[in-house]
Amino acid sequence: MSEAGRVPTLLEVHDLEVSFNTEDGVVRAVDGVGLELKSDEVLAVVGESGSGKSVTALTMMGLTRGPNASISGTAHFEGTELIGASDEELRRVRGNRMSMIFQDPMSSLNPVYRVGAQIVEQIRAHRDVSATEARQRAVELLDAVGIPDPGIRVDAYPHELSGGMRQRAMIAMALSLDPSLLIADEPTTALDVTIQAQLIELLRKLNEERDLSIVLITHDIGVVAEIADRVAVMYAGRIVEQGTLDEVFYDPQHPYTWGLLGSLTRIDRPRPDRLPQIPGMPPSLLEPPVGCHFRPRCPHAFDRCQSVPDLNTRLPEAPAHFDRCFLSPEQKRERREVGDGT
Amino acid sequence: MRSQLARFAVRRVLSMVFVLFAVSVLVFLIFNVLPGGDPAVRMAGKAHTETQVEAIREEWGFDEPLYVQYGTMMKKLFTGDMISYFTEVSVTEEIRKGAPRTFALAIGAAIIWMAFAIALGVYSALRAGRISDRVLTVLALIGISMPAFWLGAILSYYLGYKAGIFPNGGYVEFLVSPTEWLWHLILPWFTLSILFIGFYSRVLRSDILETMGEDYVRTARAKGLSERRVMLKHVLRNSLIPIITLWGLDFGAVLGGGAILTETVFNLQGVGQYFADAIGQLDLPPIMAVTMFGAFFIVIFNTVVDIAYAALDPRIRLEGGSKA
Amino acid sequence: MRKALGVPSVMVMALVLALGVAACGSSNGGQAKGGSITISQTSQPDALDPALSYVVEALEPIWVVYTPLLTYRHAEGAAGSEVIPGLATDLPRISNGDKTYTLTLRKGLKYSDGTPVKASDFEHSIKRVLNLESPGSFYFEGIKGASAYLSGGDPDADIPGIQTNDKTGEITINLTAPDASFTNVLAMTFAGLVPGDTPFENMTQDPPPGVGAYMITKSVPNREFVLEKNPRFAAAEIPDVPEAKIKTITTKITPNLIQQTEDVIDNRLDYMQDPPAADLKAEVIERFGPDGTEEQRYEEFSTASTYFFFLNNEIPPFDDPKVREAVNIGLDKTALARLYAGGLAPGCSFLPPGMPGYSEAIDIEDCPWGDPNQQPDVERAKQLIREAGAEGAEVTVWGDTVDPTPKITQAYADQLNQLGFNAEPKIIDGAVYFPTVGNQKTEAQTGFASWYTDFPHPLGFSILVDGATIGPTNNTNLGYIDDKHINDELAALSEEPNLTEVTGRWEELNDYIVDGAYMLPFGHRKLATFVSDEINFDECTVVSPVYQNDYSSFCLKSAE
Amino acid sequence: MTASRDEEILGSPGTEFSLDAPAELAHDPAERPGLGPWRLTARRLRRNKMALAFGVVFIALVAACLAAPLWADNVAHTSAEENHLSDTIVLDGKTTNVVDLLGKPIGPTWGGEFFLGADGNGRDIMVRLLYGGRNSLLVGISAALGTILMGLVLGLLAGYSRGPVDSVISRAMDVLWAFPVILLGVAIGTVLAVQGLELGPLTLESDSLLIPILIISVIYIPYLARPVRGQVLAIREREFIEAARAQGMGSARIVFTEVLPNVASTLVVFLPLMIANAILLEAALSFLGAGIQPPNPSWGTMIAEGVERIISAPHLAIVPGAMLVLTVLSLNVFGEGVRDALDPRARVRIEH
Repeated sequence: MSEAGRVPTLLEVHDLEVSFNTEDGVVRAVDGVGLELKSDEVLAVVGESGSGKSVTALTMMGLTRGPNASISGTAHFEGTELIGASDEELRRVRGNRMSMIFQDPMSSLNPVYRVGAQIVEQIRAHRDVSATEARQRAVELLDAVGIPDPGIRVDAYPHELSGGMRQRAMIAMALSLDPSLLIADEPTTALDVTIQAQLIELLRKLNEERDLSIVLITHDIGVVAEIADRVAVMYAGRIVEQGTLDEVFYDPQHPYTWGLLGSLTRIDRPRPDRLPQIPGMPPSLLEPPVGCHFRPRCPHAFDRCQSVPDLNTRLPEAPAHFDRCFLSPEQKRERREVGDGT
Repeated sequence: MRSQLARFAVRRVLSMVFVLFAVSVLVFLIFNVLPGGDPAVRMAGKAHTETQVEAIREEWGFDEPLYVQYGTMMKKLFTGDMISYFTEVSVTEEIRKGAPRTFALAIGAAIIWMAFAIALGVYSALRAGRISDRVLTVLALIGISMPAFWLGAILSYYLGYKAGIFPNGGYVEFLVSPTEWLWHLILPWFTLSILFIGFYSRVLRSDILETMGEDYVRTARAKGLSERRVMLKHVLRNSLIPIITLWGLDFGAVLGGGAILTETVFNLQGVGQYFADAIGQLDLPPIMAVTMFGAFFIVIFNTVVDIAYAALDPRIRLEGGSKA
Repeated sequence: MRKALGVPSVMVMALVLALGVAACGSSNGGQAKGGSITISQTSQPDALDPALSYVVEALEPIWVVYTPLLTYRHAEGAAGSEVIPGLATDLPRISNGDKTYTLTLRKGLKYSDGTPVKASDFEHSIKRVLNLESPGSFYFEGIKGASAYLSGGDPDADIPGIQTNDKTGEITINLTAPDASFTNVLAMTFAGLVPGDTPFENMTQDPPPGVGAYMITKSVPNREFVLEKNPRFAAAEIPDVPEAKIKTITTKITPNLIQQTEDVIDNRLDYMQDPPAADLKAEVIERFGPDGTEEQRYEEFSTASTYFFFLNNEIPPFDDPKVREAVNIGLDKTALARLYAGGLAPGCSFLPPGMPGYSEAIDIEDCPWGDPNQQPDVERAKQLIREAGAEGAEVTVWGDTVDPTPKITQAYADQLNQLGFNAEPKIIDGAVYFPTVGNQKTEAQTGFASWYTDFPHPLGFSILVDGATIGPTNNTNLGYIDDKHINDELAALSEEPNLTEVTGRWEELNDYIVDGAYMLPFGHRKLATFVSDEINFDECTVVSPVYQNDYSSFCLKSAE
Repeated sequence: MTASRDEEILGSPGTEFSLDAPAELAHDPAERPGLGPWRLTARRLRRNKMALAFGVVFIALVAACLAAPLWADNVAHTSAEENHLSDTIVLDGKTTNVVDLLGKPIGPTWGGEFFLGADGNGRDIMVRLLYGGRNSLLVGISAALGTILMGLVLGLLAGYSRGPVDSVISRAMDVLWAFPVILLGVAIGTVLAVQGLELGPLTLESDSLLIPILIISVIYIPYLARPVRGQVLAIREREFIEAARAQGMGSARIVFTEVLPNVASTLVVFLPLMIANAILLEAALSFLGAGIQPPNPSWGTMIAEGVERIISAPHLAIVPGAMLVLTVLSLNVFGEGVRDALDPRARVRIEH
């Protein structure tokens, strides 16, 4: 695990807000998110579907498109401001210094092109190399991510590969230009449990061997436990808790995190279809609840929760552990024990 | 992978042979067996005499068992000794003569409608939701809602007869005068194309919008490809596949005689008009032959398109079919 | 049905296809004529073979290519109905109780390819008519041995009734019974001579040589055929059969009537076989008619045709003469003329204009049912119908799908309703129309019919009213008219070989048929000559009452 | 595998109003689960003002055609069959022939009588337009319903039974599909136009309206049967069918209670677009002489008559054609709206 503090900051996000204009009103998908990522670090962003974690990641990649989106805040990456950057600036960063892989490797690869061709395309979009060289590089990459017979698979169409192979190919493609940051958006969700474990192992290896920083977006707490250095928990567009893996896992501060962890599944067990059972539904982002977004579902809510709690460090012993809950640390500890039953 | 394609081609060809056979049986049933009348009388057409009807009955073997009749029909169709009882002219010969005109109409129109459909579809998709998109949408729907024969008649009346901009109807051989050839075909091409432009641009628009939401397009952007490349290589390339399939089907249909109305309205005297003229005379042999050859043509053409399509979209080879 | 369908159906098809478009052919616009003209027809002629050609599109060219032993004078009006010697030296000698016809072939005749004409070619030509089951074979079945030849099936068998002598050129024809119209039959184009080695098949794609002003040098079915001046014809020196004045006549088959019309207007075509499209007729008349604003190029002429509704004399309501009279009185004939775009001359006469026996008086001003060009006396008609107790009678009005017949049928049904009937139009396909209404079991009450003659002899019209022809199926006497006087008179007249002597009796018979209201005639079709301004309209457009526009009369202004 | 909802808002540019705006709304996060699919559809459709407007136009057209006698009796004072060949009317103080001596009918008078002019027989075009519309609509709607019925039965049968039944039906569909609709329509139409049809006890005269209805509905069967079959094949594999089978439900019951509701949306999407296609095909067949036979008026036969006289009386072709286009357009716009609201990916292949 890396030691925070001595290493330079690779990515800094502040006050990121993303909202979408729809016919029914404004959907605030991301509401004041701040993140920090050091070189070589693995940050897990955890949350339910619709919590805004994917939008956050896509926004950093400049992929939150559409005339109905409005974005504010800052996201600094390797000296470049990503928010408000021109298409061309973004394009130069994307796939080059910062790559992304997605949930469904089948649909994320273009079905009509050979895998190798898709890797070559990315390399040649950023480097002036010959097609042969690029292809050679593609074979190496496929080999590096553990695809057997890379010389043959390079000419395979995506549908000719298994799900795990495809995700490996996606990773190979993402690594093709030696980026410093990989954003992995639910990279294992669509895969079998055994394949999941292999892929997580691969990501960890890459993180260690290649000095690759990773933002891992997932709703799978088990995966987080395997690989993350730090964890950010998102709920309804906001980060509700952030800290090191140990801090968040062993001393969770937000009632929502309690719920998440309450049904922590182990990676070697079958994954439940749904996220941990927390009573109630996630709120509509069109008309989010006033104050703390979790309030309607929170068994511990009280008057103060009508206003929005800041994301603050509330534990003197853990200055990098932030949360958004008005309960005092003592109250939290007390109620967590009861609610948790552990 | 090559052998996969080859296997697919063989499978496709075998099914084509079956469909061809079935098509011929259907045509046979329509013309020889459909209950309600005497096939010999139908075949004789207008102004027939008893002796003619008898001769036709004899010639086509309408008293024989059905399989013999079927054999006779197929033999007459493919040896070219089928004649129209109205003009006493060989039907296959007439079709052969009309074919270049029909092809000129169909090929030109197919290029036009594809070019316009792609241009308008892409434009519309990129402007989705804006005024220009809405206007195009309405125009496309009007295009889809217009009967070709009516549109053709109105166009040639206003642009041909009244304004005198275009010749209103007729065909000039390309070798006689390429410019006149072009000039005479412009209105027919557009008349035939309007429906397809409307339909294809709508299909393409929604395909593009759908494709733009596809994960692999997001991947392509995430790879740092230029927007232009994303649109061309990923969005358009993939969105074009469905309309190319459609195009194959429709182009085949138009080549195979589906442009009857346009040909008739503009008096191009191709296969379609031959067919239409035969309707006026109730001259069944040409109708039978054009129907049969048209369907054959389409089936064969579609097979070719399917195989070409499988080469284009590797997923198809496994699924084994591509009809839209 | 024979010729009944010929002219109108073809014209009508043209209308069906005339889709409001026009003017191709600017490609041939600029080219110099040099004694050549380009003309158009709407559809491929039934055949370009004298043994088979029957519709007027075919007969106009065939008449000037294949001259029979006898032919018609190339003249307008009554003169044009006169039978004159063609390849024969004289009119036939008729002997043996009007059953033997003797003719002699002119000496030294040659076909357009140079083959000498032999007397035996006549027998071969007639054999082809019979053997090919030509629509004309009916006319020659009266020749002795013709029926046996027909049923024998051997094309090379002899017809005993035709004897020829190639040396003397003498041709003798024996009939089984007298046939008053046989001279006319010999003048039909079916009897046009072709060489003795012409095959027994339809020669449309490679028409045989003939003796005539023109020869067919190219024939591409459904596209075009070309007539060229026959260089050997001048040598034949046949009196009153003129030579060609134009070197080449190219006939294009152009389905679109409007396009043809515009092309003639703009001089891209020199002549159109059909009358101008209804849609452009007003313009054509206004500009090129007799009182037109420009030099005359257009003229209408009546044909020897009668358009009528048959009235079934055997079943109600038209079995009652009073009801038949009522509809004759009440029918608005001018209304129907409008449906033909003015191409119909309203009339009451059974026999058509130009036919011996026709009188304009009974057709128009002395028409017993009122002047056909005036509004009918509907009230009187209604009253008669009421008196006959036929008010509200259900009437099915039959018509075929050949344009404009559906419109005529609907207009007629509507008029019957105005007169107090309860009429419904029933429109069935042209392919089955005549077999259906001609079947006694159908009990068709009334319906559309038209009749053209094949030659200017009133006998051609007799089968429409002859009670002797009535049978269970395929009736031509669609009204089942079975009147003793008519039957007797027709029987007598059919044995009179010299028409000029009995013209008066035909006229009386016509009056009798009209007065009896056996059928409901409403007019006679008008056709038209319309040419480009290259053609000398005043002097060179002869309209034959038999074959209509005479191609051998066409000449160019520039050639003078 | 469904992507999370927030992802799907992305990359779909434009949720402003457009004809197919509902395609995007399909994933509107505001749409709470719990609304039934039909209510959801109705809700989306209600927002598509353009589609609704054209739906109303179509209903108005149908109503106008149904009300034809009202116009005929009270305004035009004539019937669809009544000829006025020799009549005159007074226009701007001048007496004018309804049909002139050369057969040219008058154009629109914009008055009660001959509001849209007369046809070659001197009949009131407005009146014939309304009565003809009845036939066109009757044929179009009946044929569409016929197609849906037959296509549904065949599609269900093929998809549900699979095996040899499926093979036979699917091949038959391939064969029908191979013909351009117009060729097949004309081929059957002309054969039947001669002598009608006798099928067992059923005898159809050649001028019966049932003939075009039958022809059109048969020709379009594959256009419905194919997608239905595909859907049924997919539905068959779903859990709830397994569950139903496990409960001991019979095949017929499963088809009716489980499968049918799931293909219903396809049928609903298909119906308006199919009616539009059927009306167009009827017009084309009638134009060629193989559809509705005279004396029955229909827009197709009226256009066919009008095209012959387009130079001297263009209104004869323009009026029924415009009416046809308006009707078909209203169906198409409304149909697209329904499709977008219900199933944005459904696609009806168009050919006419």
